[in-house]
Amino acid sequence: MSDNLYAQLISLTAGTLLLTAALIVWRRSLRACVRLLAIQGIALAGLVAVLGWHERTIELVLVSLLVLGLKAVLLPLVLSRNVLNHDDDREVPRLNPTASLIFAALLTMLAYIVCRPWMGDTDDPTSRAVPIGIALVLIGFLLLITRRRAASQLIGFLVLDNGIATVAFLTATGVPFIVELGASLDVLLVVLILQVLTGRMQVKFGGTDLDDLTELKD
Amino acid sequence: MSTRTRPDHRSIAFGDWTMNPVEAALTAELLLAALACAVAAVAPASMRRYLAGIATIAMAASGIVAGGLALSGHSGGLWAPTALPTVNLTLAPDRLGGLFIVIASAVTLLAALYAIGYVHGAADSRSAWLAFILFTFGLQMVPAAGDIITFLLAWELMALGSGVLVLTDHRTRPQARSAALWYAVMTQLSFLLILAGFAALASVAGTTTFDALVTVSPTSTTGALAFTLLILGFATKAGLVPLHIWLPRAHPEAPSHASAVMSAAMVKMGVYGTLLVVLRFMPGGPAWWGIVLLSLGGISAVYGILQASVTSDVKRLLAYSTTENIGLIFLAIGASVLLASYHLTAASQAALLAALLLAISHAAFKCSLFLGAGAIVAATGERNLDRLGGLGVRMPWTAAAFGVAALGAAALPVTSGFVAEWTLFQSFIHGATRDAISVAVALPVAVAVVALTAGLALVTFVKLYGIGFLARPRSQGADDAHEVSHPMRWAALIGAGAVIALGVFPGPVAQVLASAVGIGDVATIGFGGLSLPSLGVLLDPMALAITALVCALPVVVVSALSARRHPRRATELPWGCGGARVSPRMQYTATSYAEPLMRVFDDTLRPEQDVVVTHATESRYLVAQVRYRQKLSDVIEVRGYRPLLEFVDRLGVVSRRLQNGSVHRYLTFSFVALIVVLIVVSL
Amino acid sequence: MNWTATAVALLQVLIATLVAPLVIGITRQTRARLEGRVGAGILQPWRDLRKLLRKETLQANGVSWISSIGPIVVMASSLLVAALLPLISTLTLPFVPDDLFVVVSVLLIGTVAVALIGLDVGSAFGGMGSSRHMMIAALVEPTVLVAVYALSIPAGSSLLSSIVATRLDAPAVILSPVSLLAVVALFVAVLAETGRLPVDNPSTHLELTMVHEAMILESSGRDLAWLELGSWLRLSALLGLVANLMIPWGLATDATVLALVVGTIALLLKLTVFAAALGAGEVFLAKLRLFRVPELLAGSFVLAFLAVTASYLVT
Amino acid sequence: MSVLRLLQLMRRTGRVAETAPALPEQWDGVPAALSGSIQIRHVDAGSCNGCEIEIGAVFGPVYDAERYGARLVASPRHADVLLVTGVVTRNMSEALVRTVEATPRPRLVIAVGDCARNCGVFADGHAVVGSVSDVVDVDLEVAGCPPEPDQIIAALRSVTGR
Repeated sequence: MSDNLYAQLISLTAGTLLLTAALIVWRRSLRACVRLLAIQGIALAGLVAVLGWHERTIELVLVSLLVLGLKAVLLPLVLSRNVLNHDDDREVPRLNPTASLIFAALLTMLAYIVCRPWMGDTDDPTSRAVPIGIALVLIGFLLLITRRRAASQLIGFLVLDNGIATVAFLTATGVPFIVELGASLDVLLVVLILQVLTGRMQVKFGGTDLDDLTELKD
Repeated sequence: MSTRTRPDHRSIAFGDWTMNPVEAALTAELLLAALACAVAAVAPASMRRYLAGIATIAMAASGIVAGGLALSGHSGGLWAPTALPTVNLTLAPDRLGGLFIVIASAVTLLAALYAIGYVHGAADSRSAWLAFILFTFGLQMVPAAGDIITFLLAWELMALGSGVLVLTDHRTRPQARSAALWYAVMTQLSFLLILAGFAALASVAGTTTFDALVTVSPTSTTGALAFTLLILGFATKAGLVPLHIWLPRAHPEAPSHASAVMSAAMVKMGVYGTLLVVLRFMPGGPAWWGIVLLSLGGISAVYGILQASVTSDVKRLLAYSTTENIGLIFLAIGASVLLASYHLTAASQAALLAALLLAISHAAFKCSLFLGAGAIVAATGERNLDRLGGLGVRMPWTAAAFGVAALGAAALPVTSGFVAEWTLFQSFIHGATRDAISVAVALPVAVAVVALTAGLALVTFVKLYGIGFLARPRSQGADDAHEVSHPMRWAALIGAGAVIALGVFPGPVAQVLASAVGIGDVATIGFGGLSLPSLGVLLDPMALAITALVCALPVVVVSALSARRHPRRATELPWGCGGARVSPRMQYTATSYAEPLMRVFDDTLRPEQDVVVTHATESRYLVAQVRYRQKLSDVIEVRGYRPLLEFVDRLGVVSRRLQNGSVHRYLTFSFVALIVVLIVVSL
Repeated sequence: MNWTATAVALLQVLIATLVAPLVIGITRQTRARLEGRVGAGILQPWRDLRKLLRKETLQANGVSWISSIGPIVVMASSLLVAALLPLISTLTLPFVPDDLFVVVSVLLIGTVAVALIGLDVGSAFGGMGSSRHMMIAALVEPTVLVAVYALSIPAGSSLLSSIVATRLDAPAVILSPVSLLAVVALFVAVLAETGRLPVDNPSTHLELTMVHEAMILESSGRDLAWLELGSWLRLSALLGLVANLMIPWGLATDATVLALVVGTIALLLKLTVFAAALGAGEVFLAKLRLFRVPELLAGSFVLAFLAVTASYLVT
Repeated sequence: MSVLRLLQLMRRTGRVAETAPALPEQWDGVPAALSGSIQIRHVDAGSCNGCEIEIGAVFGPVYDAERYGARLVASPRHADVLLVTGVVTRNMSEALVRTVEATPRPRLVIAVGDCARNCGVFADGHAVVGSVSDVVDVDLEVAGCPPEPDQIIAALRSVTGR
């Protein structure tokens, strides 16, 4: 495909990744967050697919399908089950959305600044999109820090993972298929375990507010 | 101060007609200042305000002439020897100094004119007039100073005079004393810092004349030290956060003509000093200077306007808005330094021009606003917006002047404030670069800060005008208000006229300002519009106004036609859901108007609110009375200064142990000191 | 050249004024159809205006001249905005650039006029609406300026016309994350500025939920007509701007008759689509609580800010 | 309710508005200004809320009075027509007079329901001042306790002429 179109698609998918991350910080409703996460997964898969198409490597295309299946369908489904199986899906974050949004913006800027030295002034679209991956990682951390409910902790964790994956794909242009497979399975495993845990917490304490866990320390 | 022309000039007797014009004007000003003091001292109480007022006006007029001459590039000045050898007192304003002399003198002139109609009681006393004259004189001498000593002397004269003025009403208003105390402490702090900064400069330059200070390199350690000290000192005088603390206390307490000069002109001396540092002493400062000034200004702008938007005391509100405007000016200067350090010359010059435009525009509208506030207080006896209202129909002239000035403060077209912020914004847009991270990060943040400030300023001044002058009076005092005397309304109206004039014909104004700081390409286009060729941008407010009128014309015509068939009919009631006449107490007050903002920003403002509900004795389901109290105190004062002062107190208690009054101990102290000195010397 | 540009601007004002009520008509009609109604037809706003101009105007005692001049100021500011914005052509008036900052300030004149009208009445509702209105206006401003700042960086100028022109020359810019983020942010800001859902509900009858309505509760006859038409015109002009930023095609770049005709038709089509979309969208939205609005605006601000970040630091 | 489900609902329901009945003959007292568009302010002078329910139906999707150019507004300053329901009680009589006074001319007052026309079942109750016409001048009347939405719509259409 033409380089121009390639650059367009890369920046489009990367932009979608960043946008969805920002929106996840913005929204309070967990359902909406899960939906956004699914969109993010699609964007990530699209990114990988574009890379694969550009490099003409069938492996990357397979990986993109895997990513699509896992991050855009499977994980959101699992999460939404957890969200739906108890009625209130409102997150009450520690930091009010306005402030955390501003934080997210600053983090993104930080990501761009730290990337700049080894990004250089290359016109290569992939290296241009790297900071967005870093920003995703940072925003994922922000979510992990500021969110209370276990489910949104998971969401933060997944945003973080998406960020790592983005960086990996863009810099190494594709971790080997097997590695990606392993990583994805790890993620799936983690999510499922946390799933079970939150389920048990739900049953035991009737709530998954992690602040309550401080009482479990001894 | 005995005056003699500098030897290197034609040495001629004093008062000779062939004198250099700047010298002539400055001499005239000195003489008129002395005359004014004499008049104020000897004039009978009944005539004092007229005679002293006119004398002050004359002094200010000569100041305008002197400043204008210096601004138009005439060199020359006065020179007087002191007891110390090689130390001379010099008054030799350059173009920039001339500009600030003009600002100071013009504001003084309006304030003096206003004072003729305004002062009474304590403010009309001999001491108050002397203080006012010395204050304004010192104010005009600061930018005229040509060496450190003169600068500091004038600075101190200015500080002392204004300090006395803050104390004017101390008999009737106890808060005036604490305000004066805060003011004195902060202003002396600023004096010390400036003194230290100048000392650092002079220690390298080896002399005290400004022209010789240029030898200091901005990147050297001394340069950095001097910059830090001087900027801190000037920022204190300019009332920047977190050193603004004296401003919202002192301005409201001083009589309004004094607070107008303090707010519109005196704090500008902080700006002038900063410009001296970054333009004259150490031009081409490093990027971090820009960052420092930028962040100092940005924080002050947002914090100041935020406090102003939730304050209900008219003069306190205006004081906070001063912090905001000076913050914007510093932000512009910072942007200019930052951009210049990356060789983005055009954008940097635009930012500098914006700073100067902001300065004169603020002088114009804030002068008029404070004079208007004084008129309000004089007419109603109220300073609290919550008890004002309906003044628009009662004092139409003041309302007109105040409204125009408020438009200027809100930076709406076609006022001076609008042009200034437009220029600032242009410099931001065209300073956009990818090559310098600090610029790339600073500019968008600056845009956001300026935008938020502009938005909040809009709320603030809509509140100020709408609650104060529209709707129906909320207290008896406001109901009985009448238009103020002619000198007062004319002073305010002239200020408002300046706001419009500067806004409609920015081209020539900008060219003069540009010449003051040696900026090349500023042009006038259209009907006195402003154009910055190097940025390729232009703005012609007059053309904008004409277009607006063309657009409004059909609307007016249709309205007139419809009015002919269906004339306006007066009803005695506004719609109140069919109820009886809605009482003024049902109106929104300033406090309730700011309530949404208070809620949005309560993490920053930390208001103390409490609601006390007293129930009826019969049943606690019936409410007898609900009392709502809201106290808003300056966060920085509560969190920052109070702990500091307590710490100092504790220190004082501890140190008392050292001196128990026994002579022996004191002798021991001095003995130890002597020994130490000897050892040090011997090393 | 100058005179043709002026003529084009006046033509633009004329068309925008004629279209503005229809835009409102289309949104209401779409909404009605989606609610299973028949709807009053897209000409209804025009009928309402005609009627208002043929009614008498009431003025309560004790209100100042603001109440009678204000509506004309509001209308004039909206007309001026319509003249400045690049709606059917990218030509700009002589000496009056369609500079972003100028346009925003002209909009703000209208905002302030309405707010003062609300306060002038001296009833509780007016003050309430005015205070909320100004709070929203204050918080919207950063979004607007930063968003258009982001858009102006690729164009290297803050003139809206040249921003649109650059997008016309290089459509690839439109899909870049920078412009996507910025346009979304700008759109949210436009919704807030023009008092549409989810910020303000233009069809509410409950005084306590009102923002814009509460301020004009006291106006009648032609005052009301100007206030309504002014706000409609402002909505159409800003929608037109957003439309031209998203779909710049069809915009006239020179003053030939053909180009202008094409530009006009394109504008009409775009406005129809956007108005219908707006109406349809509002069916799915509920009004936000007043103190959730700042969150929405902060969100849009962050989008704009991200846009600037991206546009700066990505080469 | 999620967007998708809302969309499905819309598709299933389609148009619920009934087809418009024949246009009643234009009432001859209509001011020229009001043809084609009337804004309505509803005043409850002391009704049993039966008429309110019917008025609610009139502006609901089924009868959809908006298609005839009639719209409810929040302030009498915006209104051309006042729909007054119920007997005029002592507490409401002054408010009713003020509301009529607050409406710019040309304006119409429509008394809706029997109580508004002749106090209906509340006649000579102790809190009742009288019918609407005893307090303000009435231009149109709609009979019925409560009147059918069709009748109210007919009255409105006889004003708008659509």
